[in-house]
Amino acid sequence: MSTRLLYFAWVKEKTGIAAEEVELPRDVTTVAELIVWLKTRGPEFAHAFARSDVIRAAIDWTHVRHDTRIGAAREIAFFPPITGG
Amino acid sequence: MSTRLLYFAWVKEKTGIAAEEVELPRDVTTVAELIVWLKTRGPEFAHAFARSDVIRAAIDWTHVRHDTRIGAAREIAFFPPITGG
Amino acid sequence: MIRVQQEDFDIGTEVARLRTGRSDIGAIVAFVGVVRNRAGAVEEMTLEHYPGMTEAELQRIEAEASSRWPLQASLIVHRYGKLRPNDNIMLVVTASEHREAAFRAAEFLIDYLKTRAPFWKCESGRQGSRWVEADVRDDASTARWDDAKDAAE
Amino acid sequence: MIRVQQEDFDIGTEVARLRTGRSDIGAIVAFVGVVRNRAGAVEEMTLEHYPGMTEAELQRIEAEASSRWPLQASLIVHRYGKLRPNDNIMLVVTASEHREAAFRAAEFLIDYLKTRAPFWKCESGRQGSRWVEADVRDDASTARWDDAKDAAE
Repeated sequence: MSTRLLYFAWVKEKTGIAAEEVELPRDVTTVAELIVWLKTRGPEFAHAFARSDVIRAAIDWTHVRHDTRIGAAREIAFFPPITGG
Repeated sequence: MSTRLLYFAWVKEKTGIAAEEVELPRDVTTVAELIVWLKTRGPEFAHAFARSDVIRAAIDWTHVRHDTRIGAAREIAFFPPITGG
Repeated sequence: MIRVQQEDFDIGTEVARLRTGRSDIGAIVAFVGVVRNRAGAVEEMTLEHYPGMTEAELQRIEAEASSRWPLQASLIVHRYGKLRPNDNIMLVVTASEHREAAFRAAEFLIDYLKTRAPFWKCESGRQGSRWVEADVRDDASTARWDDAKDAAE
Repeated sequence: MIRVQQEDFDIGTEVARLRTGRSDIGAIVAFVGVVRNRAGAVEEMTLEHYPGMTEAELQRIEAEASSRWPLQASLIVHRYGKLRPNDNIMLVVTASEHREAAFRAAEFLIDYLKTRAPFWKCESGRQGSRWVEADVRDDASTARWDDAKDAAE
Protein backbone atom coordinates (compact mmCIF):
# COMPACT_ATOMS: atom_id res chain seq x y z
CA MET A 1 0.00 0.00 0.00
CA SER A 2 1.42 3.38 -0.97
CA THR A 3 1.37 6.49 1.17
CA ARG A 4 0.88 10.02 -0.05
CA LEU A 5 3.58 12.43 1.11
CA LEU A 6 3.06 16.19 0.98
CA TYR A 7 5.57 19.01 1.48
CA PHE A 8 4.77 22.65 2.16
CA ALA A 9 6.48 26.05 2.24
CA TRP A 10 10.31 25.84 2.42
CA VAL A 11 10.20 22.06 2.87
CA LYS A 12 8.54 21.89 -0.54
CA GLU A 13 11.00 24.37 -2.03
CA LYS A 14 13.96 22.34 -0.77
CA THR A 15 12.69 18.91 -1.79
CA GLY A 16 11.48 20.35 -5.06
CA ILE A 17 8.34 18.24 -4.71
CA ALA A 18 4.83 19.18 -3.56
CA ALA A 19 3.36 15.68 -3.40
CA GLU A 20 4.31 12.09 -4.17
CA GLU A 21 3.10 8.53 -3.64
CA VAL A 22 5.70 6.28 -1.99
CA GLU A 23 5.98 2.70 -0.76
CA LEU A 24 7.34 3.03 2.76
CA PRO A 25 9.98 0.47 3.85
CA ARG A 26 8.61 -2.01 6.42
CA ASP A 27 11.02 -0.87 9.13
CA VAL A 28 9.72 2.75 9.00
CA THR A 29 7.08 2.78 11.75
CA THR A 30 7.20 6.34 13.18
CA VAL A 31 7.34 9.85 11.76
CA ALA A 32 10.91 10.21 13.07
CA GLU A 33 11.95 7.04 11.25
CA LEU A 34 10.25 8.27 8.09
CA ILE A 35 12.29 11.49 8.27
CA VAL A 36 15.52 9.50 8.69
CA TRP A 37 14.60 7.43 5.65
CA LEU A 38 13.59 10.49 3.58
CA LYS A 39 17.00 12.07 4.22
CA THR A 40 18.64 9.10 2.46
CA ARG A 41 16.70 9.74 -0.73
CA GLY A 42 19.04 12.41 -2.10
CA PRO A 43 20.80 15.70 -1.28
CA GLU A 44 17.65 17.79 -1.67
CA PHE A 45 15.86 15.65 0.93
CA ALA A 46 18.90 15.65 3.21
CA HIS A 47 18.90 19.45 2.93
CA ALA A 48 15.14 19.87 3.43
CA PHE A 49 15.13 17.69 6.57
CA ALA A 50 18.54 18.77 7.93
CA ARG A 51 16.95 20.69 10.81
CA SER A 52 14.48 17.91 11.47
CA ASP A 53 13.63 19.30 14.93
CA VAL A 54 11.88 22.31 13.38
CA ILE A 55 9.92 20.23 10.85
CA ARG A 56 6.28 19.71 11.73
CA ALA A 57 4.22 16.74 10.58
CA ALA A 58 0.56 15.86 10.10
CA ILE A 59 -1.00 12.46 9.49
CA ASP A 60 -4.33 12.43 7.71
CA TRP A 61 -4.96 16.15 8.45
CA THR A 62 -4.03 15.95 12.13
CA HIS A 63 -0.91 17.43 13.75
CA VAL A 64 1.36 14.71 15.14
CA ARG A 65 4.63 14.51 17.04
CA HIS A 66 7.69 12.83 15.57
CA ASP A 67 7.29 9.82 17.85
CA THR A 68 3.80 9.10 16.49
CA ARG A 69 3.37 5.72 14.82
CA ILE A 70 2.45 5.93 11.15
CA GLY A 71 0.04 3.01 11.27
CA ALA A 72 -2.38 2.97 8.35
CA ALA A 73 -1.73 6.61 7.41
CA ARG A 74 -2.88 7.49 3.90
CA GLU A 75 -1.44 11.01 3.83
CA ILE A 76 1.59 12.37 5.69
CA ALA A 77 2.58 16.04 5.40
CA PHE A 78 5.80 17.83 6.36
CA PHE A 79 6.05 21.57 6.83
CA PRO A 80 7.74 24.38 8.81
CA PRO A 81 6.09 25.90 11.88
CA ILE A 82 2.83 27.57 10.95
CA THR A 83 2.73 31.31 10.24
CA GLY A 84 -0.90 31.99 9.37
CA GLY A 85 -3.36 34.38 10.96
CA MET B 1 -24.02 83.84 40.60
CA SER B 2 -26.49 81.14 39.66
CA THR B 3 -25.64 77.51 39.07
CA ARG B 4 -27.19 75.26 36.48
CA LEU B 5 -28.54 71.98 37.87
CA LEU B 6 -29.29 69.01 35.62
CA TYR B 7 -31.13 65.78 36.40
CA PHE B 8 -31.05 62.59 34.34
CA ALA B 9 -32.88 59.26 34.04
CA TRP B 10 -34.98 58.40 37.12
CA VAL B 11 -33.62 61.37 39.05
CA LYS B 12 -35.17 63.57 36.37
CA GLU B 13 -38.41 61.58 36.41
CA LYS B 14 -38.71 61.92 40.16
CA THR B 15 -37.88 65.62 40.40
CA GLY B 16 -39.99 66.31 37.34
CA ILE B 17 -37.29 68.71 36.13
CA ALA B 18 -34.55 68.26 33.52
CA ALA B 19 -32.65 71.49 34.16
CA GLU B 20 -32.89 74.63 36.28
CA GLU B 21 -30.86 77.66 37.29
CA VAL B 22 -30.59 78.12 41.05
CA GLU B 23 -28.91 80.45 43.53
CA LEU B 24 -27.16 78.12 45.96
CA PRO B 25 -27.26 79.09 49.66
CA ARG B 26 -23.88 80.28 50.95
CA ASP B 27 -23.57 77.40 53.42
CA VAL B 28 -23.79 74.79 50.64
CA THR B 29 -20.14 74.08 49.83
CA THR B 30 -20.02 70.38 48.85
CA VAL B 31 -22.07 68.09 46.64
CA ALA B 32 -23.32 66.25 49.75
CA GLU B 33 -24.53 69.53 51.27
CA LEU B 34 -26.21 70.43 48.01
CA ILE B 35 -28.12 67.13 48.08
CA VAL B 36 -29.25 67.79 51.66
CA TRP B 37 -30.47 71.23 50.62
CA LEU B 38 -32.20 69.92 47.47
CA LYS B 39 -34.16 67.41 49.60
CA THR B 40 -35.74 70.35 51.49
CA ARG B 41 -37.16 71.81 48.29
CA GLY B 42 -40.29 69.64 48.22
CA PRO B 43 -41.55 66.06 48.33
CA GLU B 44 -40.49 65.27 44.76
CA PHE B 45 -36.89 66.28 45.56
CA ALA B 46 -36.99 64.42 48.89
CA HIS B 47 -38.17 61.36 46.92
CA ALA B 48 -35.62 61.72 44.10
CA PHE B 49 -32.70 62.03 46.52
CA ALA B 50 -33.97 59.62 49.20
CA ARG B 51 -31.32 57.01 48.33
CA SER B 52 -28.64 59.65 48.08
CA ASP B 53 -25.85 57.03 48.29
CA VAL B 54 -26.73 55.68 44.83
CA ILE B 55 -26.94 59.15 43.23
CA ARG B 56 -23.95 60.08 41.12
CA ALA B 57 -22.83 63.65 40.48
CA ALA B 58 -20.79 65.55 37.91
CA ILE B 59 -19.43 69.09 38.07
CA ASP B 60 -18.78 70.80 34.75
CA TRP B 61 -18.79 67.47 32.85
CA THR B 62 -16.51 65.64 35.26
CA HIS B 63 -17.53 62.83 37.62
CA VAL B 64 -17.15 63.87 41.28
CA ARG B 65 -17.63 62.30 44.68
CA HIS B 66 -20.17 63.65 47.16
CA ASP B 67 -17.44 65.17 49.32
CA THR B 68 -16.19 67.32 46.42
CA ARG B 69 -16.32 71.07 46.96
CA ILE B 70 -18.60 72.91 44.57
CA GLY B 71 -16.31 75.91 44.19
CA ALA B 72 -17.05 77.95 41.06
CA ALA B 73 -19.09 75.18 39.40
CA ARG B 74 -21.28 76.41 36.58
CA GLU B 75 -23.10 73.12 35.94
CA ILE B 76 -23.85 70.33 38.40
CA ALA B 77 -25.61 67.15 37.28
CA PHE B 78 -27.27 64.36 39.28
CA PHE B 79 -28.00 60.93 37.89
CA PRO B 80 -28.23 57.20 38.69
CA PRO B 81 -25.31 54.86 38.06
CA ILE B 82 -24.46 54.72 34.38
CA THR B 83 -25.88 51.93 32.19
CA GLY B 84 -24.55 52.69 28.72
CA GLY B 85 -22.47 50.57 26.42
CA MET C 1 -12.39 59.68 17.08
CA ILE C 2 -15.67 59.68 18.97
CA ARG C 3 -19.26 60.23 17.85
CA VAL C 4 -22.56 60.36 19.71
CA GLN C 5 -25.55 60.02 17.42
CA GLN C 6 -29.14 58.88 17.02
CA GLU C 7 -28.64 57.27 13.62
CA ASP C 8 -27.40 53.76 13.10
CA PHE C 9 -23.84 53.12 11.95
CA ASP C 10 -22.43 50.69 9.41
CA ILE C 11 -19.57 48.57 10.74
CA GLY C 12 -17.99 47.98 7.35
CA THR C 13 -18.02 51.68 6.46
CA GLU C 14 -16.56 52.72 9.81
CA VAL C 15 -13.75 50.17 9.70
CA ALA C 16 -12.96 51.05 6.07
CA ARG C 17 -12.77 54.76 6.92
CA LEU C 18 -10.45 54.12 9.88
CA ARG C 19 -7.87 52.25 7.84
CA THR C 20 -7.97 54.30 4.65
CA GLY C 21 -4.56 55.13 3.24
CA ARG C 22 -2.57 53.36 5.96
CA SER C 23 -0.27 50.37 5.57
CA ASP C 24 1.03 50.21 9.15
CA ILE C 25 -2.06 48.49 10.60
CA GLY C 26 -1.77 44.76 11.27
CA ALA C 27 -4.78 44.15 13.49
CA ILE C 28 -8.25 45.64 13.74
CA VAL C 29 -10.70 44.80 16.51
CA ALA C 30 -14.32 45.91 16.24
CA PHE C 31 -16.89 45.51 18.97
CA VAL C 32 -20.61 46.04 18.46
CA GLY C 33 -23.02 46.23 21.39
CA VAL C 34 -26.53 45.17 20.39
CA VAL C 35 -29.98 45.52 22.04
CA ARG C 36 -30.71 42.04 23.30
CA ASN C 37 -34.29 40.89 23.68
CA ARG C 38 -34.13 39.29 27.11
CA ALA C 39 -36.78 36.55 27.10
CA GLY C 40 -38.76 38.47 24.49
CA ALA C 41 -39.75 41.06 27.12
CA VAL C 42 -38.09 44.13 25.63
CA GLU C 43 -39.93 45.94 22.86
CA GLU C 44 -38.04 49.18 22.99
CA MET C 45 -34.98 50.61 24.69
CA THR C 46 -34.50 54.33 25.16
CA LEU C 47 -30.98 55.59 25.71
CA GLU C 48 -30.76 58.91 27.48
CA HIS C 49 -27.44 60.71 27.74
CA TYR C 50 -25.83 63.92 28.98
CA PRO C 51 -24.91 65.94 25.88
CA GLY C 52 -21.57 67.65 26.32
CA MET C 53 -20.36 65.48 29.17
CA THR C 54 -20.81 62.33 27.08
CA GLU C 55 -18.49 63.64 24.37
CA ALA C 56 -16.02 64.92 26.98
CA GLU C 57 -15.91 61.54 28.75
CA LEU C 58 -15.56 59.55 25.53
CA GLN C 59 -12.69 61.79 24.47
CA ARG C 60 -10.97 61.33 27.83
CA ILE C 61 -11.42 57.55 27.63
CA GLU C 62 -10.06 57.41 24.09
CA ALA C 63 -7.05 59.57 25.02
CA GLU C 64 -6.36 57.30 27.99
CA ALA C 65 -6.42 54.20 25.73
CA SER C 66 -4.05 55.87 23.26
CA SER C 67 -1.64 56.66 26.08
CA ARG C 68 -1.65 53.04 27.28
CA TRP C 69 -1.38 51.16 23.98
CA PRO C 70 0.29 51.89 20.62
CA LEU C 71 -2.85 52.47 18.56
CA GLN C 72 -2.80 53.51 14.92
CA ALA C 73 -6.43 54.56 15.13
CA SER C 74 -9.51 54.20 17.30
CA LEU C 75 -13.19 55.00 17.10
CA ILE C 76 -16.08 55.08 19.54
CA VAL C 77 -19.62 55.54 18.22
CA HIS C 78 -22.47 55.50 20.75
CA ARG C 79 -26.13 55.90 19.88
CA TYR C 80 -28.90 57.48 21.93
CA GLY C 81 -32.68 57.69 21.54
CA LYS C 82 -35.15 54.91 20.86
CA LEU C 83 -33.78 51.52 19.88
CA ARG C 84 -35.35 48.13 19.29
CA PRO C 85 -34.08 44.57 19.79
CA ASN C 86 -31.23 43.72 17.44
CA ASP C 87 -30.41 47.40 16.89
CA ASN C 88 -26.82 48.51 17.29
CA ILE C 89 -26.06 50.44 20.48
CA MET C 90 -22.39 51.17 20.19
CA LEU C 91 -19.27 50.49 18.18
CA VAL C 92 -15.66 50.46 19.30
CA VAL C 93 -12.87 49.96 16.77
CA THR C 94 -9.15 49.81 17.53
CA ALA C 95 -6.30 49.39 15.06
CA SER C 96 -2.73 48.55 15.94
CA GLU C 97 0.33 46.81 14.55
CA HIS C 98 -0.32 43.76 16.70
CA ARG C 99 -3.48 42.08 17.90
CA GLU C 100 -2.63 42.19 21.59
CA ALA C 101 -2.77 46.01 21.78
CA ALA C 102 -5.91 46.17 19.63
CA PHE C 103 -7.74 43.66 21.85
CA ARG C 104 -6.66 45.14 25.16
CA ALA C 105 -7.49 48.70 24.06
CA ALA C 106 -10.92 47.68 22.75
CA GLU C 107 -11.81 45.98 26.02
CA PHE C 108 -10.50 48.91 28.01
CA LEU C 109 -12.60 51.38 25.99
CA ILE C 110 -15.77 49.33 26.50
CA ASP C 111 -15.17 48.76 30.20
CA TYR C 112 -14.52 52.43 30.85
CA LEU C 113 -17.34 53.60 28.66
CA LYS C 114 -19.76 51.38 30.59
CA THR C 115 -18.96 53.02 33.91
CA ARG C 116 -17.98 56.56 32.88
CA ALA C 117 -19.89 57.68 29.79
CA PRO C 118 -23.19 59.19 31.01
CA PHE C 119 -25.79 57.00 29.30
CA TRP C 120 -28.89 55.48 30.89
CA LYS C 121 -31.01 52.70 29.45
CA CYS C 122 -34.76 52.52 29.91
CA GLU C 123 -36.41 49.32 28.69
CA SER C 124 -40.08 49.18 27.77
CA GLY C 125 -42.24 46.18 27.02
CA ARG C 126 -45.61 44.68 27.85
CA GLN C 127 -44.94 45.06 31.57
CA GLY C 128 -44.30 48.80 31.30
CA SER C 129 -40.95 50.54 31.37
CA ARG C 130 -38.04 50.46 33.80
CA TRP C 131 -34.61 51.99 34.11
CA VAL C 132 -31.96 49.32 33.72
CA GLU C 133 -29.92 48.88 36.91
CA ALA C 134 -26.16 49.15 36.77
CA ASP C 135 -24.32 45.85 36.75
CA VAL C 136 -21.77 45.66 39.57
CA ARG C 137 -19.66 43.47 37.27
CA ASP C 138 -19.11 46.55 35.10
CA ASP C 139 -17.42 48.34 38.00
CA ALA C 140 -15.25 45.28 38.56
CA SER C 141 -14.36 45.18 34.85
CA THR C 142 -13.28 48.81 34.99
CA ALA C 143 -11.35 48.33 38.24
CA ARG C 144 -9.15 45.62 36.74
CA TRP C 145 -7.47 48.25 34.54
CA ASP C 146 -6.57 50.31 37.60
CA ASP C 147 -4.95 47.24 39.11
CA ALA C 148 -3.06 46.60 35.89
CA LYS C 149 -1.76 50.16 35.93
CA ASP C 150 -0.73 49.96 39.59
CA ALA C 151 1.06 46.69 38.95
CA ALA C 152 2.95 48.19 36.03
CA GLU C 153 4.10 51.20 38.00
CA MET D 1 -18.81 28.65 10.10
CA ILE D 2 -15.40 28.58 8.45
CA ARG D 3 -14.22 29.58 4.98
CA VAL D 4 -10.86 29.41 3.21
CA GLN D 5 -10.73 31.56 0.10
CA GLN D 6 -8.58 33.59 -2.24
CA GLU D 7 -11.07 36.47 -2.60
CA ASP D 8 -11.31 39.35 -0.19
CA PHE D 9 -14.17 39.53 2.31
CA ASP D 10 -16.33 42.43 3.42
CA ILE D 11 -16.48 42.85 7.19
CA GLY D 12 -19.86 44.58 7.19
CA THR D 13 -21.45 41.91 5.01
CA GLU D 14 -20.04 39.06 7.08
CA VAL D 15 -21.17 40.54 10.40
CA ALA D 16 -24.62 41.33 8.98
CA ARG D 17 -25.02 37.77 7.72
CA LEU D 18 -24.01 36.30 11.07
CA ARG D 19 -26.64 38.20 13.04
CA THR D 20 -29.53 38.06 10.57
CA GLY D 21 -32.85 37.20 12.15
CA ARG D 22 -31.51 36.85 15.71
CA SER D 23 -32.42 38.93 18.73
CA ASP D 24 -30.46 37.01 21.36
CA ILE D 25 -27.07 38.55 20.47
CA GLY D 26 -25.80 41.28 22.78
CA ALA D 27 -22.15 41.50 21.77
CA ILE D 28 -20.25 41.00 18.52
CA VAL D 29 -16.47 41.01 18.29
CA ALA D 30 -14.79 41.12 14.88
CA PHE D 31 -11.07 40.80 14.32
CA VAL D 32 -9.35 41.54 11.02
CA GLY D 33 -5.74 40.57 10.37
CA VAL D 34 -4.12 42.84 7.80
CA VAL D 35 -0.90 42.63 5.74
CA ARG D 36 1.38 45.13 7.38
CA ASN D 37 4.09 46.84 5.43
CA ARG D 38 7.01 46.50 7.81
CA ALA D 39 9.28 49.48 7.09
CA GLY D 40 8.01 49.59 3.52
CA ALA D 41 9.96 46.43 2.69
CA VAL D 42 7.05 44.13 1.83
CA GLU D 43 5.60 44.41 -1.64
CA GLU D 44 3.73 41.13 -1.73
CA MET D 45 2.84 38.35 0.66
CA THR D 46 1.96 34.87 -0.56
CA LEU D 47 -0.04 32.66 1.76
CA GLU D 48 0.32 28.96 1.11
CA HIS D 49 -1.92 26.47 2.88
CA TYR D 50 -2.77 22.78 3.11
CA PRO D 51 -6.18 22.33 1.46
CA GLY D 52 -8.28 19.85 3.37
CA MET D 53 -6.31 19.99 6.58
CA THR D 54 -6.84 23.76 6.83
CA GLU D 55 -10.60 23.36 6.78
CA ALA D 56 -10.43 20.41 9.17
CA GLU D 57 -8.30 22.38 11.66
CA LEU D 58 -10.44 25.50 11.47
CA GLN D 59 -13.54 23.40 12.10
CA ARG D 60 -11.92 21.75 15.11
CA ILE D 61 -10.84 25.12 16.49
CA GLU D 62 -14.31 26.59 16.03
CA ALA D 63 -15.94 23.56 17.68
CA GLU D 64 -13.54 23.89 20.61
CA ALA D 65 -14.42 27.58 21.06
CA SER D 66 -18.14 26.78 20.98
CA SER D 67 -17.66 24.14 23.66
CA ARG D 68 -15.82 26.60 25.91
CA TRP D 69 -18.02 29.70 25.58
CA PRO D 70 -21.75 30.29 25.02
CA LEU D 71 -21.57 31.60 21.46
CA GLN D 72 -24.64 32.45 19.39
CA ALA D 73 -22.55 32.39 16.23
CA SER D 74 -18.97 32.44 15.02
CA LEU D 75 -17.12 32.79 11.76
CA ILE D 76 -13.56 32.28 10.59
CA VAL D 77 -12.54 33.43 7.10
CA HIS D 78 -8.91 32.96 6.08
CA ARG D 79 -7.48 33.96 2.72
CA TYR D 80 -4.65 32.36 0.77
CA GLY D 81 -2.71 33.32 -2.36
CA LYS D 82 -1.04 36.61 -3.21
CA LEU D 83 -1.77 39.58 -0.97
CA ARG D 84 -0.42 43.10 -0.80
CA PRO D 85 0.11 45.55 2.10
CA ASN D 86 -3.17 46.67 3.63
CA ASP D 87 -5.01 43.63 2.23
CA ASN D 88 -7.15 41.60 4.61
CA ILE D 89 -5.68 38.25 5.65
CA MET D 90 -8.29 36.84 7.97
CA LEU D 91 -11.51 37.60 9.77
CA VAL D 92 -12.81 36.17 13.03
CA VAL D 93 -16.27 37.10 14.28
CA THR D 94 -17.89 35.92 17.49
CA ALA D 95 -21.38 36.73 18.78
CA SER D 96 -22.63 36.11 22.27
CA GLU D 97 -25.09 37.46 24.83
CA HIS D 98 -22.29 39.14 26.74
CA ARG D 99 -19.05 40.78 25.67
CA GLU D 100 -16.80 38.69 27.89
CA ALA D 101 -17.54 35.43 26.03
CA ALA D 102 -17.33 37.13 22.64
CA PHE D 103 -13.91 38.64 23.42
CA ARG D 104 -12.43 35.51 24.98
CA ALA D 105 -13.66 33.28 22.16
CA ALA D 106 -12.34 35.63 19.46
CA GLU D 107 -8.89 35.71 21.04
CA PHE D 108 -8.91 31.96 21.51
CA LEU D 109 -9.80 31.40 17.84
CA ILE D 110 -7.00 33.67 16.65
CA ASP D 111 -4.40 32.22 19.01
CA TYR D 112 -5.24 28.65 18.03
CA LEU D 113 -5.49 29.44 14.37
CA LYS D 114 -2.02 30.99 14.44
CA THR D 115 -0.38 27.81 15.71
CA ARG D 116 -2.66 25.09 14.31
CA ALA D 117 -4.14 26.13 10.96
CA PRO D 118 -1.61 25.11 8.27
CA PHE D 119 -0.80 28.43 6.61
CA TRP D 120 2.65 29.73 5.69
CA LYS D 121 3.53 33.29 4.77
CA CYS D 122 6.18 34.18 2.21
CA GLU D 123 7.08 37.87 1.96
CA SER D 124 8.60 39.37 -1.16
CA GLY D 125 10.10 42.79 -1.69
CA ARG D 126 13.11 44.49 -3.18
CA GLN D 127 15.45 42.22 -1.23
CA GLY D 128 13.91 39.05 -2.63
CA SER D 129 11.54 36.71 -0.88
CA ARG D 130 11.63 34.87 2.42
CA TRP D 131 9.42 32.56 4.45
CA VAL D 132 8.21 34.31 7.57
CA GLU D 133 9.51 32.64 10.72
CA ALA D 134 7.08 31.53 13.38
CA ASP D 135 6.77 33.86 16.35
CA VAL D 136 7.41 32.02 19.61
CA ARG D 137 4.96 34.42 21.24
CA ASP D 138 2.20 32.73 19.24
CA ASP D 139 2.95 29.42 20.94
CA ALA D 140 2.85 31.18 24.30
CA SER D 141 -0.48 32.80 23.39
CA THR D 142 -1.94 29.41 22.53
CA ALA D 143 -0.52 27.77 25.65
CA ARG D 144 -2.29 30.21 27.96
CA TRP D 145 -5.64 28.64 27.01
CA ASP D 146 -4.37 25.21 28.06
CA ASP D 147 -3.41 26.65 31.42
CA ALA D 148 -6.81 28.26 31.75
CA LYS D 149 -8.49 24.95 31.05
CA ASP D 150 -6.29 23.06 33.51
CA ALA D 151 -7.02 25.65 36.19
CA ALA D 152 -10.75 25.30 35.61
CA GLU D 153 -10.72 21.52 35.86
